[in-house]
Amino acid sequence: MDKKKPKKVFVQGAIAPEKIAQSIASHQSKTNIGAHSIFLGQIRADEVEGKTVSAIDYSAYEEMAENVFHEIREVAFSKFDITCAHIYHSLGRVNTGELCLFVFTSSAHRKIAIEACNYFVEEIKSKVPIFGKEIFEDETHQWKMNK
Amino acid sequence: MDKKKPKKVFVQGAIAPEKIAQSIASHQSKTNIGAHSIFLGQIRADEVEGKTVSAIDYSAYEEMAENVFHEIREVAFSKFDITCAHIYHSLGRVNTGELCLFVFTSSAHRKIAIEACNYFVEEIKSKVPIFGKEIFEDETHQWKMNK
Amino acid sequence: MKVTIKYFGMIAETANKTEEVLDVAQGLWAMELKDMQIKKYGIPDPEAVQLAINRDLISEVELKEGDEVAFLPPFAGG
Amino acid sequence: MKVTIKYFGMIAETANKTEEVLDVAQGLWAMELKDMQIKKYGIPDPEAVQLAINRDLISEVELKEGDEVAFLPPFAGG
Repeated sequence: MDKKKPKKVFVQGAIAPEKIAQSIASHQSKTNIGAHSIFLGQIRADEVEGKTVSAIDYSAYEEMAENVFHEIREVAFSKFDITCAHIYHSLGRVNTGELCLFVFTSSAHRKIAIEACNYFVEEIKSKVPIFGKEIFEDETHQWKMNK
Repeated sequence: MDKKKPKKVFVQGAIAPEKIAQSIASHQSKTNIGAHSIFLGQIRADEVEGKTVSAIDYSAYEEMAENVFHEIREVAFSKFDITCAHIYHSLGRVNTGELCLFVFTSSAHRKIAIEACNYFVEEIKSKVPIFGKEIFEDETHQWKMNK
Repeated sequence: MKVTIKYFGMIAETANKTEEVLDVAQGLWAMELKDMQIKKYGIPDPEAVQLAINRDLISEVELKEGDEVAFLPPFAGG
Repeated sequence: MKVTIKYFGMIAETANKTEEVLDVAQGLWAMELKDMQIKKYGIPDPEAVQLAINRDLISEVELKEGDEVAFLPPFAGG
């Protein structure tokens, strides 16, 4: 049932730690869950040729991205016996130290929750049209790309 | 540095979602972190011969457990390039739907954070002298064991 | 026939636009359109540019009236 | 010589105690003590019982005065 609901993935700006606590708390009524796996992406203050990243400005091909997120969910629910899965990704500016990605999977058993979480993270990194502009302290920038 | 501090792992009763948010928030000043991996154990309302689990009452050989947690940390920090790692486990009664285990690892890169988190979970399950009494709704009980 | 082109990230920056509608020849292939626009705007590293036609990652296709063609630089989510 | 014995979980429940100090023969091996106590209290599934001597999981050792011997049922953390 959970997988049928259309899900809004993108959030404006950084993801607040309180949002994560709320997501966790809202699963305490689901007593068939034994394990949650969570992945969080945080903006690193990388150094590039003597300049330090101070933020990433995320943009996306939103309509396509929402489709791809939906497909990833469908495949994940067919591959893994998870009870639920939630994904949030930032758009706009996210400063170093702040969170830009929140993946949350739950299952009766730990290995399934963990494998599903990893699957989501890898799929999101490789398949979703999200673009990141790394902004340096002097407001110059370079474009990030996933390896 | 983080790994040298003696860490208190056991907490009385369930682990609150707010504690997880606080842990996450306290890492936002560490701008060398790019990825966090979190595992949460939640009490399932398992059915056993027609009776439903309503809580697990955890006990431990605490002095030995703290040593084992410390050894697991030492090995994990030597195996994985993580910036920090935190473990919390409940003692006493934890009701179904509540959290009994919180493992939190952080690294510059996602694969390291994820692998280290899994390592902690497996090590904790197999090596730490923690005991769990599954309490049914009628207050009878059976002893849990990890597979 | 008219097609809508969308540019994202580094490509939008280079082309200095995020969207345009072009009137192109009937039967034009997506890859041909890609080559045209890459030359026109001097988009660097063309091999790293992926096309999405009507939100699907395909490029070996003949364009149709009203298609939405997106020029996508390398992904950087997460 | 005196050794302190600790019981945990299901074993403590079966023995109906969590700790006792026993006066045992010099040179007693840990495994011998295990067998004695398992018989005495009728502890089920002896193969699943692990011993920790002074907080280390070992059992192939001769006991010494003052040792702390823990009887541990299967672990259930997490």
